[in-house]
Amino acid sequence: MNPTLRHVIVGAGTAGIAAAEAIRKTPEAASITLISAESDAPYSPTVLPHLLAERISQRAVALRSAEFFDDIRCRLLLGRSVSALDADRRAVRLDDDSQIDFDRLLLAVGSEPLTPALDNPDGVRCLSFTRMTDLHDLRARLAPGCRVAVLGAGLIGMELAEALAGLGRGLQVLVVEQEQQVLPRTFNQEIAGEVLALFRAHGVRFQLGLRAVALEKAGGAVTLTLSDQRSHVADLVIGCVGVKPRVSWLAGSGIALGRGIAVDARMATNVAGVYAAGDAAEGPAADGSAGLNPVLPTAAAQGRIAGANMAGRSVQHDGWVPANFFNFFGRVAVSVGDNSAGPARSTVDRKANGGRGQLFFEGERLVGASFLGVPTDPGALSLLIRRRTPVREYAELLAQRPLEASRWLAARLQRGN
Amino acid sequence: MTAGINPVVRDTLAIAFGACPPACRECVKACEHQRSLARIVALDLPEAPFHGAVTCLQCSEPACRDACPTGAIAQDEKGVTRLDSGRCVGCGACAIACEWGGINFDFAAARAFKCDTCDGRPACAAACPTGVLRWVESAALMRQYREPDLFTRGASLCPGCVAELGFRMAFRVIGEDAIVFAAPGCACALANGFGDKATTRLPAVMCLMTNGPSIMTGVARRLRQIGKQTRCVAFIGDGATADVGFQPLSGAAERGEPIVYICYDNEGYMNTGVQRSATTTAGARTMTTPVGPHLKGKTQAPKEVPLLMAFHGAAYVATASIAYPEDFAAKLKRALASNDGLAYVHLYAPCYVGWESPMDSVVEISRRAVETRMFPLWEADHGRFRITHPIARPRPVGDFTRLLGRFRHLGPAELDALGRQAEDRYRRIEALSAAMPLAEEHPRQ
Amino acid sequence: MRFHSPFEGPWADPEAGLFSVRSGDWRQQRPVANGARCCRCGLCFLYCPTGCISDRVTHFEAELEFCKGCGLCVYICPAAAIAMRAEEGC
Amino acid sequence: MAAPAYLPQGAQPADGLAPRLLDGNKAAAYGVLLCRPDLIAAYPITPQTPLLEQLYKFKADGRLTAETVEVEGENSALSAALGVTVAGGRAFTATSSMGLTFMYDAYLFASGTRVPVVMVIAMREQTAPTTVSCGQQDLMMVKEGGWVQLVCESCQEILDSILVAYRLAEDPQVQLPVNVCYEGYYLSHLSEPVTVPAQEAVDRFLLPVRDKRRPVLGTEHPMTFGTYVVGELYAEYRYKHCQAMERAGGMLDAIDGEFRAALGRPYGGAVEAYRAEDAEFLMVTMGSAAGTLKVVVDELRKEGIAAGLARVRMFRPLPARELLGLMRGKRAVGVVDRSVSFGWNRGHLFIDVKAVAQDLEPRIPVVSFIGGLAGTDLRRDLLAGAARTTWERGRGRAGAEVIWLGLE
Repeated sequence: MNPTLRHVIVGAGTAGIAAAEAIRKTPEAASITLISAESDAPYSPTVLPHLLAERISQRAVALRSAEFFDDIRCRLLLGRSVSALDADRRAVRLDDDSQIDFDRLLLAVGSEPLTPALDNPDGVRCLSFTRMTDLHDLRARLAPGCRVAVLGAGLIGMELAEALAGLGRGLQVLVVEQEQQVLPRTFNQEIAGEVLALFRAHGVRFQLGLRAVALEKAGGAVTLTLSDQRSHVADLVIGCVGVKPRVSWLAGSGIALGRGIAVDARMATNVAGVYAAGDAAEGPAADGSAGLNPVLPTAAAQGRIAGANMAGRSVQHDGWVPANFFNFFGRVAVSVGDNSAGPARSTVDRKANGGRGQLFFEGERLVGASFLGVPTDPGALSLLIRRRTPVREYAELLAQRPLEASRWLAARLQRGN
Repeated sequence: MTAGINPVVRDTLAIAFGACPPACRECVKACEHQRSLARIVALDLPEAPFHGAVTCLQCSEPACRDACPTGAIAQDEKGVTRLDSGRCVGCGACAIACEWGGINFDFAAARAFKCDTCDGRPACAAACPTGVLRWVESAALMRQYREPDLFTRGASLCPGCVAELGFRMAFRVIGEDAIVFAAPGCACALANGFGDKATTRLPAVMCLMTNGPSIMTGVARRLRQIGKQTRCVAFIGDGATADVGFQPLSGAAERGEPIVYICYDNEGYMNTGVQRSATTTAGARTMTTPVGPHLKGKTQAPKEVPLLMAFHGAAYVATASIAYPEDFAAKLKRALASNDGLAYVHLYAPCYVGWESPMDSVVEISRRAVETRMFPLWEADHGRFRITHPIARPRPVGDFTRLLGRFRHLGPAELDALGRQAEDRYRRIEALSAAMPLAEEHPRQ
Repeated sequence: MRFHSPFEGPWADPEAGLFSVRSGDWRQQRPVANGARCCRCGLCFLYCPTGCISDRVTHFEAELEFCKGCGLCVYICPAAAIAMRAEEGC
Repeated sequence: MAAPAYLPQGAQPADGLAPRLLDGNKAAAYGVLLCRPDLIAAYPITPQTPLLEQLYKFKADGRLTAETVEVEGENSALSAALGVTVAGGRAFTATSSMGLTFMYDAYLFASGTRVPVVMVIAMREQTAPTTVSCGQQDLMMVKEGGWVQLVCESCQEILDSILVAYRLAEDPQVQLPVNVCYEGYYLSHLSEPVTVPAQEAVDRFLLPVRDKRRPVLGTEHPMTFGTYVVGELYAEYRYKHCQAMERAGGMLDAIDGEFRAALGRPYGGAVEAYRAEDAEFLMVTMGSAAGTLKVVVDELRKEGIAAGLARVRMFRPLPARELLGLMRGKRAVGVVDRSVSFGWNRGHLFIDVKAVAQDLEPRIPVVSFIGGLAGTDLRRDLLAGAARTTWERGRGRAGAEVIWLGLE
């Protein structure tokens, strides 16, 4: 291998850092440059609700210590956004028009929030909640007794709502969700209903099955009109309607784009030597399809795979499985795989140990599982789902004792028997 | 230069998968006692049925660490992955990322937590009553076995051969200041050379079945004469040791020749296609003790060569097993250190081909043989005895014979007899250790 | 006379290179290491009968030129980080 | 000054040392002592035992610095000897009869691996039936074993042959094990005046073993000894072995010359000719009976019968060229053997001689005389009868090809 091989990573989130480390683990010498558009030490947006809820201080959320980057001999460029990629000349251009040449490039550029589609004639500030600056912004505006409207009861919206509800200080929280349930792509109605009840018990109000259609100024506050034409008054509106890969700057670069950056199982894009990982990567899922799965474990795995391949190893990602873990008001909710009830599916739904478990099967194979308030192992369940393991005969055991049973079956699978 | 000396090799918790007794949970209790929340989970599932234990085994590239959004999980300099609960926000990303059951979740505190090996002294392993959980000090092991492998890697022994394994293990411990002696048999392929090419970088002699210890006598005397410390070490099978080659071994032991003789005992003439030898276990089926209406395997008990050697003036005698590599290494070092006479190490070397068991079973067979008292691990220094791995509660002999097709024809009565033989063998050593005790521990080399 | 050996008798000098059979050709199944899972205990290295496991820094891996596919590394690995996969045509 | 009668023709005691009365075993022991071996390993067996005892006496007296190994059997004796030799030392062992057959695998191993050890065979009948008496049958059981084999006629020759044996064995052109053979009792226990050479003279003749070039087992340059060999390479080693045998045969004359220069005693090379040149017929034998046959030759010459004697000193490799030269122009050859070849039902040396005689033109009668088995005496009258019979065969008288002396 060329000892001066230059590795450039755009994006210092979970995927980018995992890649940098994987590159350094190969014995050959190589240079690594990690570029972050943000000026904060690399962090994960996942921590934002936890910072808001003051479960942790900002000092304690750096993904890696400053020494870490020295240790792995990684040049870290903070607060420098990349504006263009010249795939032919193998260089990226930065916002100051300077250029960085690369031999291998990783696009771990992450995602950006979708803007809620609504009438906003007054140009009301609709906050988002995906960056550290958003948190600072929110904190600055979050006066006691503040009425907060959260648009979207997805992953970010619910975690944000939970954090706000936990803060006290007379905050009033309203969550608007166009689907009939909270966490619609994560849980089915039954468990979502239990989650909803939990939130309501903690004073969070919900408007389900409704869209925000308009924002207007109303004195120092805001009037939020929903699709049922009823209005709600709020001091702050936070848009949590979803995220999309931050890939618009790549248009015309020659990199094949779908909803995100299209990659194969090696995390390679269509351009030789250019890889993508994390929220922006549209990579293989375990079921053979390709898609986005903007969650931490997937970003970490994809980053590691990309880094290893960039550094000359040959490894493949075995495909992501949707998996989410929530801790709402001290009650754990876990969702793995596809939790929708389809015609060819059988479901096992059990209440046990004060909680609830649901398992979804296609024939003998586990395809999805959700648990609320029951100790379980989402990693083990992910493995069983990813490998399409025939475990129907243990459905009852999995429902009753999910932690032990999933770990046993996963371990058995890992040992090839 | 060599993989084995890499400093980041580290100790590990070895859990025999699914080998726990039902409803045991001693590991969980010990962990709770030590750490308040058990980091190890007993997979006690009588419905399955399955009884095992699982905890973090400290991946080299931990997915939990990579997924953690707060940097709360980090690997320390010893490679142990630690979770700093002060930085944990309870997001569960680690629990999703880990597919190995290494992350646990504290509902009350909304924090993840995991095993950190109790800084290398895991309470669970110490508490395990069955040996299912073991703390393997592999870093120390690798230091013991640090010498490079001086034998050809492409040697024509069966895949998974314990003779080949034992040979390499032994000489990693013994090192380069040695001359290796082989005799016709499976393992000689590592040392006999082929035509004008050598198969080892050590000086080597390919002896006859009948004269290994005698050639060694000549070489060892010569080395002593010219002031060399180089040790003469044989690695020779049971046929050439217990049968046709016993006389020269006896002679060399009686004369106190300063040689090290390792007998790898695969209990038969395996290189010629599985015929019985003097050390073949009673009842075993071989090609010359077949099973039919008039014959049911070997009718005689095995010749106890190590005991014969101990009563033979040998300076040091030991039995060893590849399932206990620390013990094997320590005994080899003692053998090398005993320069005032012959040192004899009897290495248990299950031949899965001749013993009729799966290709990857030799370590398990070796361990079971010890656990059932079929093959006691002991040593004798100048006629003083010590059991090096006492088996207080032996497993039933069936746990051993079950692994081997060569005992398949044995009925309950024959198995009982085999168990009694093993018991007698163990008690004999026990009695000798009581009557002529060897001081507890040699200084660690 | 064209002699192979410089010696009068059956001596061999390892400096000329060691004799080896391509024992990897015997293999019916190959060990595949999950490098990330490896706990770096080195037991596979210690227990490989052919001595063909080498340290790849991140993990240990068999050199397939000599690996006979016995599966002992899989048995001995406490982390279940190695799995046997059938060779094609076996 | 006339040479003492016990010395070979023309010999002078070069070192001026007074001869002393030694039996064959003791003479051998002195020979071994003078060669400064590094290790002696032997197992007691009649009639070799006094040789071993003498060596231990030397050791006890501090005259012998060699390692001594009281092995538990002959196989181990030879194996320990070849071990020390492979590791660069010089070794000695000795045996007889059943001891020789008990070390047969090591015997073949030593020659096939080209280890230059020296071993005395105090020759004895081969059991069974059980006996410990003299014969040459034990040597005959190993004649095809790939060793160089020297057969002595006198106690002086025993001592001298040990020196020659090491010189020959360790020569880089040879690298073969060498047997020094002498008959049990007839020589092993027969006392004769023997001149024991001075150590310095022996040292000049016999370089220390470290000056020889051959592979040495050890860690300085690790090598494998005794590799597994198949196919062409095996043939190569066999070929080299035969070539070394050829060279060993040709070298004995030169070594005898060196020996004479260093120690003053000449030997006649591989075959000692006694009044052979102008002989009408030739007797052939080896070992102690040669002395009696020399007397018989002298007596027949007095009668006008032109008898001659060829004594084979080097039995292996067989000095065929020398024997052929001596037989050329003779009318008949009689071979006296102290052994039998089953199946041929003739003497072993006879078979060799007869094979060599095939190259003679015209063909001449070759007669096998078997006698002296199990210690019976090859008396002058028996040997004279054998010589007369041979002479008569040369003159056309018909008769059996094999004659058992004393039985017929």
